[in-house]
Amino acid sequence: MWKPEPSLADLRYTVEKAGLTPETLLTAYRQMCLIRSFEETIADRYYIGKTPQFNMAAGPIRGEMHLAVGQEAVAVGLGMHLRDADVVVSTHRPHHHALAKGVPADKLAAEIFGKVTGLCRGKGGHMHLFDAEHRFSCSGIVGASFPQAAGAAFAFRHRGEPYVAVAFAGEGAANHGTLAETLNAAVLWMLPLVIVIEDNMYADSTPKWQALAQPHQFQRALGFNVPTYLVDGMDLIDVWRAAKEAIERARAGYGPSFIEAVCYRYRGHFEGDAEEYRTREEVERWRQLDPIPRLGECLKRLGWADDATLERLRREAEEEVARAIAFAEQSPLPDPQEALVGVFR
Amino acid sequence: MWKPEPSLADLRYTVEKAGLTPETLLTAYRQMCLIRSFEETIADRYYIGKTPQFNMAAGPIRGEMHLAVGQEAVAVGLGMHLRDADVVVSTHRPHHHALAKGVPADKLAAEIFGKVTGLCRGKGGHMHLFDAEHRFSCSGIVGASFPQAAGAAFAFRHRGEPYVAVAFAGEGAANHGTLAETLNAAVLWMLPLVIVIEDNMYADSTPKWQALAQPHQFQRALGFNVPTYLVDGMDLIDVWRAAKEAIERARAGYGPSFIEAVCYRYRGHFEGDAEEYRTREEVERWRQLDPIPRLGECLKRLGWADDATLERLRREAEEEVARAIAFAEQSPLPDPQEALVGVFR
Amino acid sequence: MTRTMKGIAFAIAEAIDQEMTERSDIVVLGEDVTYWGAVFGFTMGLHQKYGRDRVIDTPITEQTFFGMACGAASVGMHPVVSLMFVDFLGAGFDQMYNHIAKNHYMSGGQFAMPVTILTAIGGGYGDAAQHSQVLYGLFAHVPGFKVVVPATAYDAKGLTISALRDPNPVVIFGHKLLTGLPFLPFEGQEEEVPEERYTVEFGKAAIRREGSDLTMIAAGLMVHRCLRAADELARDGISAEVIDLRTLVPLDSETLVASARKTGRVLIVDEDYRSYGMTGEVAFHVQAGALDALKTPIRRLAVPDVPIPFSEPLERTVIPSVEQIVAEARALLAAGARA
Amino acid sequence: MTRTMKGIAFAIAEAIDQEMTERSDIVVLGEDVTYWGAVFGFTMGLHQKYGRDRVIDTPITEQTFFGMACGAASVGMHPVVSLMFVDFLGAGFDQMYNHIAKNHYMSGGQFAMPVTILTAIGGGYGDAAQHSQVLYGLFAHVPGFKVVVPATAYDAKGLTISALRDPNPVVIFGHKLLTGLPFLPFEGQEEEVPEERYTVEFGKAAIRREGSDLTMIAAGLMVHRCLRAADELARDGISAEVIDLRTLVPLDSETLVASARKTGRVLIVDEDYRSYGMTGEVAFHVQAGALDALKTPIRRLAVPDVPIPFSEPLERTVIPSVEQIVAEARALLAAGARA
Ligand SMILES: Cc1ncc(C[n+]2csc(CCOP(=O)(O)OP(=O)(O)O)c2C)c(N)n1
Ligand SMILES: Cc1ncc(C[n+]2csc(CCOP(=O)(O)OP(=O)(O)O)c2C)c(N)n1
Ligand SMILES: [Mg+2]
Ligand SMILES: [Mg+2]
Repeated sequence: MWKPEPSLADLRYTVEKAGLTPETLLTAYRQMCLIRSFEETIADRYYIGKTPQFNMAAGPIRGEMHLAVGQEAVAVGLGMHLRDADVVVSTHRPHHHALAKGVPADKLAAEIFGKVTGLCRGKGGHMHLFDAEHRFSCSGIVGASFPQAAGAAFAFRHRGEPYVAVAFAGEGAANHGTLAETLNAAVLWMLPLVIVIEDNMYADSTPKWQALAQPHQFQRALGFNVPTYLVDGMDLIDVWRAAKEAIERARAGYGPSFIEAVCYRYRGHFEGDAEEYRTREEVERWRQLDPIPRLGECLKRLGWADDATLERLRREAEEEVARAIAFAEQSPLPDPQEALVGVFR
Repeated sequence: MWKPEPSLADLRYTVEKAGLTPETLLTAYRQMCLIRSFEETIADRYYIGKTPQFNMAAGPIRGEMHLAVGQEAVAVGLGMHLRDADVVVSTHRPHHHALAKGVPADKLAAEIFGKVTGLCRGKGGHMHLFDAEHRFSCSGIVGASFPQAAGAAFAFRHRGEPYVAVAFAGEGAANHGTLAETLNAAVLWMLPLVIVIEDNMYADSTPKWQALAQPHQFQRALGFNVPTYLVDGMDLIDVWRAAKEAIERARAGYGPSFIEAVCYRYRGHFEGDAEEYRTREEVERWRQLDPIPRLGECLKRLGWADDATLERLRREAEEEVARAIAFAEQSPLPDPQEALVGVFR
Repeated sequence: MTRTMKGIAFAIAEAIDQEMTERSDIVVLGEDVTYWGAVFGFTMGLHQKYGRDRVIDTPITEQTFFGMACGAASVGMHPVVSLMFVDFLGAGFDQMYNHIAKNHYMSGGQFAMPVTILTAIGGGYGDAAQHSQVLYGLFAHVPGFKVVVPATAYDAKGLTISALRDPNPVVIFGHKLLTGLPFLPFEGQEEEVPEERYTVEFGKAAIRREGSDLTMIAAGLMVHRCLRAADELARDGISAEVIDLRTLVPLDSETLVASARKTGRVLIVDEDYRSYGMTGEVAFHVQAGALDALKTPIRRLAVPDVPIPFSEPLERTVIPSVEQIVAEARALLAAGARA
Repeated sequence: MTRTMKGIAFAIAEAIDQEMTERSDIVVLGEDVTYWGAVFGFTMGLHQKYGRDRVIDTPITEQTFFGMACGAASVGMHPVVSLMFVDFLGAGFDQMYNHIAKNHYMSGGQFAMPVTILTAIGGGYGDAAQHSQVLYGLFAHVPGFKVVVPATAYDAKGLTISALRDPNPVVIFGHKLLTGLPFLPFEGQEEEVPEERYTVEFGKAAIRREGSDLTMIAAGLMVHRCLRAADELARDGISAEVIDLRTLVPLDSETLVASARKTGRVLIVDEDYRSYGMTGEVAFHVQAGALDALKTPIRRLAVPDVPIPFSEPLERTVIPSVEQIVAEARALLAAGARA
């Protein structure tokens, strides 16, 4: 939308320069399909018991539900560079980040369904997903992710470990003072931190021009001497390249980076959102930039995949999601008495 | 220290261009003397009962005491452009700002002494000075001044009033997230707000290189498209000129500005500070830039004052302070029962 | 003239609307206060009528928009500020309790702080640990806030108008399950609410049901659960009095004490955390005024000092339910002086 | 081996030092924790010994350095974080109560949060409304913190070591007038404190003085004022028992109840705000366990729900003094069942 599409020659050059292999891009494609399918399946199950009258408390998945359909490229483009011991701290919209970090889809789904087999035994829920093994966490509080990721980065630097911490947040969250505070801290202590702003144009019902003094946030990070990347968040390759640089820089000890990924959420802020604040036309326009077909197209242009391959990857992803959801649905709820324990260790 | 001194011709040119008159500069000189004398007299009284063993709870003035000796030019350079109906929100180090805003020295002193004749009837104290008439307030909480001044500016813009709000804060406070949040709000709503950072090199015991990722804060404000001024805070003329532009811009409806005034505090962070964190030599070096003799020197070079005039102004100021302090000392303490009323109106 | 109204959200929004029409000092500030009516409806309809100059969506910066409210109030505005969920107080509490709540006192009475804070509280619909809290205990503990917890639409309107005419900081805690919005369960009742403006005085508890065997004291949603519990107890011939605190600050300790003296048995029900909060405070007042009349120790039922868990059976365990209230009431009646 | 120690500041710093020597997971974070030892001495001497990599002055960004502590704890560090004055909690409370305090529970036990928070509390030296608060009631109300209030140097050292070995968030509230630092009045006593490491268990109140006529319950500085009041009462033949809570969470309600049952009269003394705080909570427990033994309603003396005023006579009015405690105790003894 704001970036010309590369010619095939340029695409080849770019991909080669970046060190992107067919395996990498096919994996990315599959991952994005996994996230897409996961989010859409959750949406589907979420509405069970919530129609015709939408009631947030009804059905097998209760409470708010923030899905990231459309934002897959950001999560995957980042996540592919990360190791298990790297840290990701996410937000109220966390599923895509979790899956991209390697959090198992089944335990993730089970947590969203409030089952005892879930990541947090049903205590956390969709906005409070924790996976110690994959060093993933998130928070329903806007702006909380920045310093928490910085703290993990601090620990890595302190202990001399070659790990990186990534903070995800929305463009709305980027207005929160914790971003500036964290940028300062990250530069001051040269933390292996990558801050990723998913600029999906809206914070709840508030379009970004109503909350941001400028159309982009990266200028603020420049104000702290932090290297920044303004990338097309609907283009896996764009995100992947910026993320590679940022994460390698951090891992090598050269401090923080800031990635602003312009993207779009196709669904409402949360499920049930009447979306009075935008037009269907706008959503349709962004649909044309859907990161999944776009990457599929690239793969085909590069001769790295045909329709059958893409179809197979999509089906594999869908099957994995189906298994995860089935696991979640069939798992038992926790014993009510579990509620009373676990505040302290 | 980081700026060449102007030749006499250049000084003349600068002063004329800025529209500075002898009256203005002589008033500024007197005001700075007033503040200096006020702060030093408070320091003197503060130690009554606190020697030989320094005990914060003893003597006629109790609690912490943050004085601004050395920072007079910043307060005065700003304050001279302000009207009664303009708002100033200050910090834990507020006396110079209060005096420069026109808060009467006697009620100010009485409040610092905890007397019933004080601005707040003794309830506020040195870090909580309020003067509704002169629209002055302050807070002992670092970072609190930014949004409060923005709120007043918001009210002015909302009501179409030609007033300006000024937030003062230290370079340490400028690391607080409220600064970034306020800059964003101020640009978003084009608020008549002037943010003044007094960079006196230290926040408590912490030198700025230990807390700021960069040596200056103005770059951060530029990241929000806010016009910035990095000025010599030990030079009244420098501050005055920047303040004039900033305040006129705000008053005319063209939004916020950011002034970073590099200065130095000659006394400890608070009285009783052992100052382990800096050398006497450093303090002495900055003494050579003392803003009061420096302005005196300017006045003499310009032929606008001789030593006798300066001496007279200083004496006048000292007499005003002496009267204010006497008023404070002779005033009664509040009735203990007053403590129990006034939470609600 | 009255008409039927369902829930507190419309009542609060109407109160603000009716005051805003007549006054120019009121502005509404907060996240998503326009299209979304502050999510829980407390500001719905206002921006269509008053425009974006008076109803202002803010960036997600609680410390800053509360600080702005403080600054605007200091020069004569009356900001109405939405804290979308009370759970978010931690992102802006300093401006609330150290400034908005204290400036009047600290300034020796010079700086009025007419700031009305609207916030949504409570769980029971699966929003988990960071979006289901009540936390009015925190605001009630620090001096300088009036703490208002409407349980009915009638009260919501009248208490909101009182807040808007109060020169002091008032926090209105609206329970989500009382809003009457279609996307949430509704545990209140439809009520007749006057169209005109009226006020409900702070510091007057309401006896929602008279009874003689025990007193149940609650606020907000829990008033309704207590009333349902009382219905159930009545089937066994137990007569429960139900008191709605309406405001925690000021607290109407007289009404509580009188009821306790009458029934001799007191159960305090709260959706806030159990310890160091409302239940302890109310218990103090009750024993201070009615110790000799108490037949058995005061009991309490509240969130048992755990975060609100997500999963339904877990959430149900920690938020006082009608069944739990009934059980506690029965235990109270069975108890002796040495419980 | 013991030696004489004056105040809690050195005791806390020594506890940290002794644990830091043996462990590499501990780092100290906060404003002015190096040269100034966190202003009130809790970290003094540490940076000289462990250097700036382990004892780190942070920018003035409470939300961020508490968030960093949360993130560092999540990957196995044990941060010790200074909140210079408890009054500043509002600048960073979200990271404390919504994250550090909840992550263990919300994660189903996966994310330990071994974070030790050191903070200075209290007034009495003229620091006014934003630097004299106690506010432990806020931390005690929200689940997930252990709330520790040492009154003696012995306890301060032992409780701090317990905190540093606890995998949970612990907040240590050190009263400024107990620090023993030369620039502040000292209301504690010099004590013998072991040189070796030892722990003091959380949740065990200490009976600081035995008595039979009434029980005084307090924490921190107020324990010492109660002891002085008890001395004065003793001159009139009144025998007061004085209980030091030591930790508000967990609360040792057994010791309180046993004492209340013995004396039948209870006075709770607190330097935190009166309402919705410690006094109410303790009263609840006392009446729950000792109602039948109470001869007269429980009384309390606390900051009467006003900000701490600056001027000395005003400040003296609102912070419980020995004289006020004595007067309350006498009133308690004079009161009947219907106070
Ligand atoms: C401190 C805080 N304030 C407000 C909210 C309510 N809230 C939840 S999501 C959201 C919008 C976030 O927008 P953005 O950061 O752009 O993320 P997106 O939802 O677009 O992914 C808001 C205001 C919150 N959770 N926390
Ligand atoms: C939120 C908060 N955190 C910490 C403090 C303690 N404190 C008071 S003054 C100060 C240093 C301020 O430095 P700076 O902003 O540079 O102002 P200066 O003292 O140099 O004028 C600190 C940390 C506080 N008052 N408020
Ligand atoms: Mg967004
Ligand atoms: Mg400074």
